[in-house]
Amino acid sequence: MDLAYGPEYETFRLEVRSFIAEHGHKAPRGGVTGMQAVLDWQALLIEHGYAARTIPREYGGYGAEPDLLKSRIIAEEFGRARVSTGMGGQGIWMLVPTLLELGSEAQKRSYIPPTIRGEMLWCQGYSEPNDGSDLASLTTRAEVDRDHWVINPQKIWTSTAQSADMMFALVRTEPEAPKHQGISYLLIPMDTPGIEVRPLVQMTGQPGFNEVFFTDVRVPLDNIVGRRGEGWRVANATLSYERGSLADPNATRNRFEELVDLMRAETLGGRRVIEDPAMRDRLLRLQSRVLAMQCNDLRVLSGQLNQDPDTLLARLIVKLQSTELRHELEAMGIDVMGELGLLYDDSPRLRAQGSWQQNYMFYLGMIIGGGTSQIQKNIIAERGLGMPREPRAEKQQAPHKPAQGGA
Amino acid sequence: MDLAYGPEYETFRLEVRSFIAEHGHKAPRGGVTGMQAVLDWQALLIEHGYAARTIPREYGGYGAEPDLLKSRIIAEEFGRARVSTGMGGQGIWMLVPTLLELGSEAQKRSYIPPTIRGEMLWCQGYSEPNDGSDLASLTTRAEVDRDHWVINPQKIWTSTAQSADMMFALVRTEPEAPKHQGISYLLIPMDTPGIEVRPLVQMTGQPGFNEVFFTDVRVPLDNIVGRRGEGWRVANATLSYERGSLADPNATRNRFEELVDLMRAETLGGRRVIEDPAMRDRLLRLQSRVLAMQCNDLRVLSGQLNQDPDTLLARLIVKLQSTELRHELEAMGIDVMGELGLLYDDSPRLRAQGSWQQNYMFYLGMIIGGGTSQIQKNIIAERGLGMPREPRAEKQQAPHKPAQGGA
Amino acid sequence: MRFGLSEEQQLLRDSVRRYLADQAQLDRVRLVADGDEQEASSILDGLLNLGLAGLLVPESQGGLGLGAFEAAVVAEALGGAVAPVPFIGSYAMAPLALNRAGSPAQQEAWLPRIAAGDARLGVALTEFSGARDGTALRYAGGCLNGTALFALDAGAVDAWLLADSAGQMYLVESSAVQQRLLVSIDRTRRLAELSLDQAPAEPLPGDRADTEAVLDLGRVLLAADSIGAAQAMLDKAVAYAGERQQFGRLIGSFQAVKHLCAEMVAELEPARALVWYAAYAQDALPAESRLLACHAKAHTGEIGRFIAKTATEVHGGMGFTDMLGLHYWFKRLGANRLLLGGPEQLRSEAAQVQGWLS
Amino acid sequence: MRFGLSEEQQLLRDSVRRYLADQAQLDRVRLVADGDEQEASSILDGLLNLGLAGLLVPESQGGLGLGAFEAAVVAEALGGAVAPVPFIGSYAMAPLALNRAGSPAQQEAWLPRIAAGDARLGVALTEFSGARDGTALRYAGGCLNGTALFALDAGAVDAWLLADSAGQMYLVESSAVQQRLLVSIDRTRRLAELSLDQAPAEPLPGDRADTEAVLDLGRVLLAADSIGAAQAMLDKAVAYAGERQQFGRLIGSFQAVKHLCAEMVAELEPARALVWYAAYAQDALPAESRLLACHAKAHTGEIGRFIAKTATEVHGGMGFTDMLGLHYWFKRLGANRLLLGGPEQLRSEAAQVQGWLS
Repeated sequence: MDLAYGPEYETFRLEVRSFIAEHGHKAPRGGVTGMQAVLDWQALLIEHGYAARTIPREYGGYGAEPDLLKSRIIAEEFGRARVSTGMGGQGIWMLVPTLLELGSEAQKRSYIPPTIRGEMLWCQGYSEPNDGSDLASLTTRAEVDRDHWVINPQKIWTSTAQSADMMFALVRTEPEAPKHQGISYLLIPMDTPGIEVRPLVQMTGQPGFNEVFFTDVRVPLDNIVGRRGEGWRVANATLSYERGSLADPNATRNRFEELVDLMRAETLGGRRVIEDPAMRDRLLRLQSRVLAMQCNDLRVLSGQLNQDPDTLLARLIVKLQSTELRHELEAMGIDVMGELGLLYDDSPRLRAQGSWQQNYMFYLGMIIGGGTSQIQKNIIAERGLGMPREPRAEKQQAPHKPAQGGA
Repeated sequence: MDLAYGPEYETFRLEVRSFIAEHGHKAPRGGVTGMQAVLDWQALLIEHGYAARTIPREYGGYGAEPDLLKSRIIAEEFGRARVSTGMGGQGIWMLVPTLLELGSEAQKRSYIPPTIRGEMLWCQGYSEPNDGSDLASLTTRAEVDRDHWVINPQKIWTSTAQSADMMFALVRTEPEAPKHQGISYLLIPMDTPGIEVRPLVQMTGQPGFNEVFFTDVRVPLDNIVGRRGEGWRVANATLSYERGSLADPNATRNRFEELVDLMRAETLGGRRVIEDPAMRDRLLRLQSRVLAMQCNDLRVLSGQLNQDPDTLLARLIVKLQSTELRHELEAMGIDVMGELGLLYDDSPRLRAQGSWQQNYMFYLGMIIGGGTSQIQKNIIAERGLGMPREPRAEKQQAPHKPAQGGA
Repeated sequence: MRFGLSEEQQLLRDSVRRYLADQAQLDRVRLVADGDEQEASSILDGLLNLGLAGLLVPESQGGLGLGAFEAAVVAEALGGAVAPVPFIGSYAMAPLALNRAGSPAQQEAWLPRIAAGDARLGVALTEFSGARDGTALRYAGGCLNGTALFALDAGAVDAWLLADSAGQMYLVESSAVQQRLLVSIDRTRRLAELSLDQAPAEPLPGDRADTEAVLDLGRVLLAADSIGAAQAMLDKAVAYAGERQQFGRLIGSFQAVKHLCAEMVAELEPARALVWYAAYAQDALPAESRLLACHAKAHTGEIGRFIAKTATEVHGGMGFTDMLGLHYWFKRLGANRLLLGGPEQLRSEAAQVQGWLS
Repeated sequence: MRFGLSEEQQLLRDSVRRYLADQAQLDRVRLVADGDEQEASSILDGLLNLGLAGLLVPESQGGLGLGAFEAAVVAEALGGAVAPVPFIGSYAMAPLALNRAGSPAQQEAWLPRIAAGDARLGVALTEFSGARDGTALRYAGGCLNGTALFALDAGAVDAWLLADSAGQMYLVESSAVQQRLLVSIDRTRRLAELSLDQAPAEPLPGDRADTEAVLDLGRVLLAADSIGAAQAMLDKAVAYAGERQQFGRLIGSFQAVKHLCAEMVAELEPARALVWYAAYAQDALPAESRLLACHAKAHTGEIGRFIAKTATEVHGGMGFTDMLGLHYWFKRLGANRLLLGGPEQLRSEAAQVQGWLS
């Protein structure tokens, strides 16, 4: 065990701290900051290498070598100070790494700089109404008409589609090919005629996801990343980035501390909730798991740094465990408040802007999204433990309701 | 809701109580009673209709009409007084009902009277090393040789095989027929030459199950119940009796009360365990479930009495829930004792004859046996909720280890 | 012996269910949840026409004179349809309070009007059942002062039934109370904060045991409502799993999905029996009624949360959006879990009832 | 930065594992469990030859001068093989106690002999860690009187390390102590009840904080032992599921079985990281060491019970018999859960450490 990052990194940590001390007050906070402040902050972060850190300079980034520990220190210090680490979203997290790996030079030059500056927003067009966990069964198609792709008919679960400038999408371009080989990865301007975005309200009451309808939407042929029919491979390069960004044990630890504060603050029948031993035992069960996930995260980091071979399982379980844990943390927050934990929106007596209630539902969405817990368990068992796959089944039909009357 | 059994039954309850008051002292208790006392008690119970109650008089029973409520009252009153309701076992619970339903007259006359008197003990020969939950894949065979069946090679998980006089067994008699149609139900005297019984020690440290090996074991042709090839149907008649006898919510309630007593008696750091609010909260969670299962049991009884159609699910979940609940009750008993809960066998300082530790393991066996919890969930989903079956799969081979050397 | 619904009780259940299926479909629930008062009172009127208002009012006062079990049968049906109507407070707890603890004059004044659907009471017992914060009600000189939170069945009521921390109940005309509606995650029922400033209040003559009985009834009915809501979520999950295809199969044919559904039903069935028994005990088994009310509500709180989450998971992304409206049941279960006391509190009370507290 | 084993630590782990795989196979474990003393001491001797006795003894006293993390590495390997040897008490807690709290004379007298494998101490801290019943140790006039339960690593010891309820530690020669062996479900390690009647006892000069540190180390190492045992059960379950056929399929291809295994690993991996970190903290992070020891042991207690049960279930009836010997791991996990404090007690101590107790 050696948890020290070494002198070079401790120097770097001090640099980060002094940046935060000097500039932290400019960081956008909560919902009140204007867009320009967000963009200015993003530019400042890129300039100092705290955002777009490893993006080459020719594409507008800071151009540093990848360094897990430095990235970690940035996350740690900004997290501790509760200062924004800049913009995120599917463009920055998913599209940019994909383009860097598999995009053409022209694509890199056109799309990466505005994306990392926050001036070009992206949405992801993967899911369709009928595919769910079985992404590769998608049927939205793009057909070639002279120098354009012509796209029909629909994507779903598209977050931020309403504000996005562009979509990166998976579409079927070779309908005759096997399921995984007929897919291509296209870049679609959202102002192209024929695109209609309809919001899907979530259980939290907020819009978040959308349906996106395509009616003969035309985009130039060279808006493809990778080759025709290779979209599945391109998307999988991106998916691995997505999974990595889902769970942050430091955010979970911060939330746990807020739960402790909540238990100190709220009362029931005149007694502080933290003084209730049954509630405290429940809190401590959660603390065991929060600590365990923090330690697991350090082990995964160490595995990446040192190429330890035995951290595959520690990595595979993160999505499952961290989303379930966070959901339970939020659930306990609600219980601590009792009936106050039912309040929502702009209710009188609302605590913490309703964040416990909202997160309780949001993290149920996280459990479901990006591979439900059931899919995660399949992955852990098959990829992690090498257990045998399910035997292939014949195609099964939904039972048809008997027709009314007639023979 | 009408929980009264009615005046006729309350009279009957008083009869049962006065029987217990008068004769209860003769009932065998614990491990110290001799065999003769057990047989005498059994005879007394049959004489008064508290055992073998609905077995016709010509087969040595009491000859009463089946009456769920009277049976219930007997169980309730004997249970409350903690007086033995007589002998049980696979002969009385499984074989006798099967013979009554499907046995020949000669079989009924030969086997039922000594069985219910406790003079003929039976074991069940169903399971085999390779079938487990997939009982119908059994391969132990009986071939006809003139006027005898010749049986080979092995059964397993045969409880009480060492003390049994007879075995009722499923064997394959038509190897060419489909899996479920090639099975017959045979009655095998355990002193037949060629039978060897080897005990399997359980995790509790006690012998309980056995392997039974057959080497050309010969039994007369008419030792078959039902027709050749119909054994699966015969056995299923019996299996439904077995499932019914697994879980007794009144025993669970009694055990819960013992857990409360244990928490009042044991101390940690000078404080009685019942005064620890975290342990008490855990106790109360269990109490919710104990009460719920008691109520569920009343609902199932009512469903049988009144032919309510909506109690199928309440019945199907009993094995799953009651074995898991009992296992958790026993687990909590261990935790209440702390390190004292580790003691076993004849250890100094042992509490309650080690029954919490032993039951903790025994009920894990109950969870596994008679259809594991995983199989139970399949049954609930498919039979109870009508969910679709898994698509049929091709036969799958265990991966062979690569051969050493050579091509 | 019958553990379950008599034929009359089945008829009652079926008539409520049928009415709700016809008149309180999801699109109307949505309208009420979004604040449509007219829809709300139209749905309620139809229910009152079925006699729900007088369910617990004695026949001598113009009601049906039925008991807690029948009220639980109704609550289960209401929960199953996330019916956006007042019931547990206005038509169960309030009549019971008047009936057990009210003076003859108070009974005369209110019970016939409640039974006829001409008057409705809101119920604010939280100061007694588990006060948060520094709220309190003080009675002096014929008037109540202070604040009461989480009043049930709020909105257009004629009067309020309140309890203080000692368990004394009071009636206060609504005009003397300042009502501030609270916004709950569950939009199908209304909660309010009440402020009383020298509000003329009539104490009910009954004692603390009566207030406990009213609270117990409320808890049992919240539990029954949860059973109905959980059953609906389970039914929807099973139905969805039988229609939705993934990887070329119905998702209901995957063992993982099947087992989630089996686990839900394995929790739900015994819980339903427990709630029925607890409701029966309110009328028939006074020695067990408090304990069973605590357990019924604590246990349905736990399994309700499990089923709400699991049924949503079976629906995948569809469960997380508003499209199928599944979240109305999810949130109703969430609210029922905490109203009138959460599981830990109830278990602690159950320990107290059994004399296990040090 | 490395979160995990250094190369030297991997070598240590591998040498212990290899030795146990060669010399402490299941059939020899069975012999020891059935009381074969010769087998027991032969297995132990081999382990001591690897240097385990001196692991925590300073180099100046002839040991290796290693820390709690290395001891945890060893404990994890021992648990993986349900090694029937004394370790946590005799070769970890006792040396730490002498080293931290012993006088120079006590250190000289014992540490070199322990490191050389010439002396062994049993450890009885239960009066301090959580006394049951009316047992107690009283020190007066240079002698100890009373009873101590659940002494660890009992049997043929040269002396006992004991603590009283105030956390004062003592050394007592074994000849002055009446030892009565307790029979535990876990037959791979020995527990005893000690009776002391005017037994000459040497107090250790250290204070209560030292005793806490010894207790914390014991708890962390029991947790590490559980991680090893749980990993072994998981590995066996996965292997069995990959060989056993049912319904014409490998049972490991059933989603239900797969998910049981996935749930086990999802609990086990973070728990292992927690235990490693807790072990590291014993040497390097004194401010966190108590809290982490409580959590490491409480959490492995919980997940250990889950994995013990679940892995047994995956084995079906085979798991329930003695045939595969799976129950030795099941019982070792069961014992580790409760020795030196069960989960509820440990969580309560964790609350105390954080100042959360009222």
